[in-house]
Amino acid sequence: MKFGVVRFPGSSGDKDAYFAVRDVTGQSVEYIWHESTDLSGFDCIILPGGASYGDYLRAGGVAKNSPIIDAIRKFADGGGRVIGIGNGFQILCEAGLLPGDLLMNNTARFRCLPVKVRVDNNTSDFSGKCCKGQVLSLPIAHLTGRYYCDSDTLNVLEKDGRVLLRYCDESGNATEQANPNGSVGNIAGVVNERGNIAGMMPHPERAVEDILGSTDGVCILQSMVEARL
Amino acid sequence: MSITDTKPIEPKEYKEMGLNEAEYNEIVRVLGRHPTYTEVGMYSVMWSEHCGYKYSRPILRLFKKYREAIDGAGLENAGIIDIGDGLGVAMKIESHNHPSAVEPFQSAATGIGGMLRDIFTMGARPIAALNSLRFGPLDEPRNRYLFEQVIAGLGYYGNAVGVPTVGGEVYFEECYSGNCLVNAMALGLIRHDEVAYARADGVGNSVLIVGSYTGRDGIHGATFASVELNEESESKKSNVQMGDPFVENVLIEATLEAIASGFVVGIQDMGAAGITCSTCETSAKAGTGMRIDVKNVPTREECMTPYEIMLSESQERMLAIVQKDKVDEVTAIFKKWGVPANVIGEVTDDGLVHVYEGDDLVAQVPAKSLADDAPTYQLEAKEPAYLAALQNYDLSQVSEPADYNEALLAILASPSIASKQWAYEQFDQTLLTNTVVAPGSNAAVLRIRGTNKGIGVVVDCNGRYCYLDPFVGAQIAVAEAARNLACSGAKAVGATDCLNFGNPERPDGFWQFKRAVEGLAEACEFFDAPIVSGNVSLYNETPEMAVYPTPAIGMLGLLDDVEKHCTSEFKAEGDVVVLISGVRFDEGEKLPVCERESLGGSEYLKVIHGIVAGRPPVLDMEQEKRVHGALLKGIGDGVIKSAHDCADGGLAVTLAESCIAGGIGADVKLSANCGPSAALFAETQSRVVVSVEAEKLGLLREIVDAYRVESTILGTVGGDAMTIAVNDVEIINVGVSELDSCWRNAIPGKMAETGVEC
Amino acid sequence: MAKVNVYVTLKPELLDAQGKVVKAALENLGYNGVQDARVGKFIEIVIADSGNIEKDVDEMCRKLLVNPNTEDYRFEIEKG
Amino acid sequence: MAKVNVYVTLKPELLDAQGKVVKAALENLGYNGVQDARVGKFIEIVIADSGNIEKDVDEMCRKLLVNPNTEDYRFEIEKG
Ligand SMILES: Nc1ncnc2c1ncn2[C@@H]1O[C@H](COP(=O)(O)OP(=O)(O)O)[C@@H](O)[C@H]1O
Ligand SMILES: [Mg+2]
Repeated sequence: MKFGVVRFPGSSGDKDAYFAVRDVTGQSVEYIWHESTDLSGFDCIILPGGASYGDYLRAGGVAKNSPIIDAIRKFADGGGRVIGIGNGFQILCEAGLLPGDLLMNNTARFRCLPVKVRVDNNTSDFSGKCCKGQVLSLPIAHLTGRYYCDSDTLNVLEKDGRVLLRYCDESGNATEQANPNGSVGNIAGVVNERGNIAGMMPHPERAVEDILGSTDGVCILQSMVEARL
Repeated sequence: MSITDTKPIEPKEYKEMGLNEAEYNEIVRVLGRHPTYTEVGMYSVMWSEHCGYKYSRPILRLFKKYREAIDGAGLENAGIIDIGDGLGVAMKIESHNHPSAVEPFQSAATGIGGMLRDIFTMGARPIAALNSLRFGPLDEPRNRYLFEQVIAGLGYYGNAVGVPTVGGEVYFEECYSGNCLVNAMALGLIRHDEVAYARADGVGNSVLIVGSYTGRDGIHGATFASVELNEESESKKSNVQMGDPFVENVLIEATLEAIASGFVVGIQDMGAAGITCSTCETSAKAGTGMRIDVKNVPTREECMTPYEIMLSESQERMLAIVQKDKVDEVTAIFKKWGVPANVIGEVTDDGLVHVYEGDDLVAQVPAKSLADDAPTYQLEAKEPAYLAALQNYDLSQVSEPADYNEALLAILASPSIASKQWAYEQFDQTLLTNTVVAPGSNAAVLRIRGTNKGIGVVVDCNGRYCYLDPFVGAQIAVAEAARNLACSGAKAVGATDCLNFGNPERPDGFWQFKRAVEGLAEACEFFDAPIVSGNVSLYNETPEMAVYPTPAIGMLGLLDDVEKHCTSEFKAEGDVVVLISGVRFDEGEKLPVCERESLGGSEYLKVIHGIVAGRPPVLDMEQEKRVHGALLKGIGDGVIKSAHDCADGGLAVTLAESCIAGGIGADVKLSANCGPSAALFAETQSRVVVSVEAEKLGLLREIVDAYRVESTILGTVGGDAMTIAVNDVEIINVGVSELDSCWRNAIPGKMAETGVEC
Repeated sequence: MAKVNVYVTLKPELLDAQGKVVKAALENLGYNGVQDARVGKFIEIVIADSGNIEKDVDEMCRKLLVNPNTEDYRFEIEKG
Repeated sequence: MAKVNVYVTLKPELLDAQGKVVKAALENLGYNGVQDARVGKFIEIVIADSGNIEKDVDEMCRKLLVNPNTEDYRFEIEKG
């Protein structure tokens, strides 16, 4: 299986995603420059974290017009698997590839800390290796992480079980206290209708080795590897 | 006007630029004529204290590596410390104090940016940032504003540029009210065979300016940094430089790729004194010269004069010297990353920097005279008048507190001691997936990808100790940094220093500076952590007061096996709490815990009694070093489960922090032949609180015996309260959750109190 | 040449985190009558007048300057 | 009640990092005539009319809403 990690100017989580795929899943992985339009040969595309274009204007708002985005749209239409993490999630929402949007944290400050998230959907291509209700410890690091969508969209997401991850406490309760940024419904990650595009604010690629304090991100990467293409 | 029939510059003009008459005459002597306006500008910045180190250079020679570099190949942008496997760590710390007092957000941001450029200019990939900060008390709205804006600026730049901030320190004291200190530190990883140098070698090679366009920002920033802050500082606001972390991010990638191409002969970042500094220094170092045309410098604003272009401190720019037939290849790399790169001139063989504006020669100066020959001054040093009285203050009059629990809680809530999570939560600490120990323990620990190794990194300085005795205080800063590393399992291997002091032209100010550097130089050699780089920031004072002498020490430690690192929190119920201390171990003589202790300079005296006096704690470096040895051995052998050093706040605060971090209590008994306040709160050096499994006490005993240090069993980990009995009387009994909330909420509480106001 | 001013505001039904901070800070400064504070963007563009500038600017807003899901916008054009 | 609109712009001589990216992004979308783009703030405040509102708002700007080192401002008040 071949992964591609997209590099936008200003991406900095690209290396984290690259190393996590290479060293933890053992799959092959290549960087893809954002001006590229050819995704042939790839099975899975990662839009990494960081601050594409400095997060100027709006986080992800400039990168969504990169040439690669149309290629990704076609790639996903053809069933290819796409995940956006942090800034990558923001870009996918801006590009309309995922429902909803990310707004400035309700604290109005950047927040970096380990949080707990609950796996609410373990049938997706991104969570098949996790257990439903499993609580993962993953780091967040963002200023613009407050997930928002209108109530119709929210109802659909909930009804269709498309909420992938939800901020929660140690025992898996999605409390207000456990919500680090004011996301609607404590939503930390979602998938698209077809189930082949996902986005999340927490960083599974930063939690893949014991030495980094958590290996809870491995199940997400491994799910992507093992899901049927 | 041609360059040969120049007219004298008015004294008023060169004095405004910061040059004195003797210096002006020296310029005339070197040039053999009067300088042009552009030339005086160039000399004035390069000969300022900030760039030319005219007062501090003689003192800095006390640092061995500095002396060797100055007398040999010259100084590089950052020092490189060998960590084996063909790898080195480039490390540097730098101040951005004066600009931060005026425009905190942008100045803190550009402080990080400048620091990172020093690192990647050498070909090193930046892997981490730290900061060392000082503000006035948070009860003042202006100080809250400065603190909030500095943290926001550091976060804004560091997060977007893509370098994790893994550690730092913040203190709040009255003396920093008018003059906050903002020191940024950065580390980069490099292969020794890929180091790039700031040299303009090869006559005929092309000189490129790379990165942002040049604007009028920061003209004379270096001069501004070399005077005291006063009302006029407000009017110098045109000096504000705006950071662009996005451009810096792509500049890092593009520069590293360009250096890797092998076509870049030399490269230098542009910080203070911009194009002037980078052209002169690279030429001087290579013994060459340079011809440049300011018309080829892309500018952001129209009609910029040569003077403005040469002195601009616009951020995110580099000077690159490129093989003359490889310019297209190199510019293509920069273009791919969207970074402008323009040829502005070429390397010459005559030792002169020639600056043209089109066909007009506007400056022609010997590179070396600007870069290396700044006049240096031996200033008078005199012990400050305040010192004797403070040192001899009779601490025996100080009463015991009415309630020890309340005293402890008050100290934990003192912003200098309290949790700094409010600050470091605003920094991305885990990006690049090397962070093994994030802020909140002792030193930060990073793994070195592709090896089993790890590095520890920390920045430390207790300015109050330095105020009470700059020599001892500086040595304690070094000892504490090395001790924090040892608590993390890392052996100190190198250091960088940021010397924040007041006006050196006052004999007492210069005395503080000189004594502190003497202390540092000796201690860094002693702890095998040579100073490999550093920065000097003088004139940190207002008409009302000078800052405490604050020599911030950034230190690097090495772990051969990063798995064997250690953190500060108590781990498990039933573990035994042991104090390891550097008291000389004599057979049969059991010294009580606090016999030699003094409360001088302690947080307790300040917070509970409002007193800043006494002598700083005694430091015996031999003993200190043995403690580090014992810790490293105990951690490496897996005997020690947690380690936390006793520093600010004393033993009680150290114990409380280990309880809070572990979310578990401890039951402790001390014996003391002094007042309980000294047993709890004295900041006696060379002490570390560790925890071990009961079965491993014997092993720990063997280690402390081998290293000839003292160990005292204090109690056990467990329960949900911390209790401390002194001489069998329980005087501390506080729930861990109360300790936690006091300590954790202190700074957020202050910051929310009444908002901020500028 | 035309000068374009674009005003971008968060949709009124959305929590404005920055606005909340501004409101609290104003109250802390003693301005008690503050009902609401919202922080938006003010974008100034100088552009050659294409002859079709209204349409162009509207398109720029929808394609780049504004996220239409979460933001409202309006603009003024001063033709010069 | 008064509605106050405050327009905050970066001083013209200072580097506008955001504006530069916006300009390049517009050019990438094919708008070639863009001479300049600058991103500022647009702050809307609803406040009880103190009777002295011009002075109050100016003070708010200087104390909180605007960074006088780097920004210029102007405001309009719609009394309601
Ligand atoms: N400005 C800062 N930036 C990042 N980390 C910080 C900052 N200030 C403090 N820290 C972190 O908080 C922790 C505690 O700080 P401090 O109380 O100064 O430690 P110490 O126990 O060494 O005295 C350390 O891990 C330190 O790196
Ligand atoms: Mg400290």
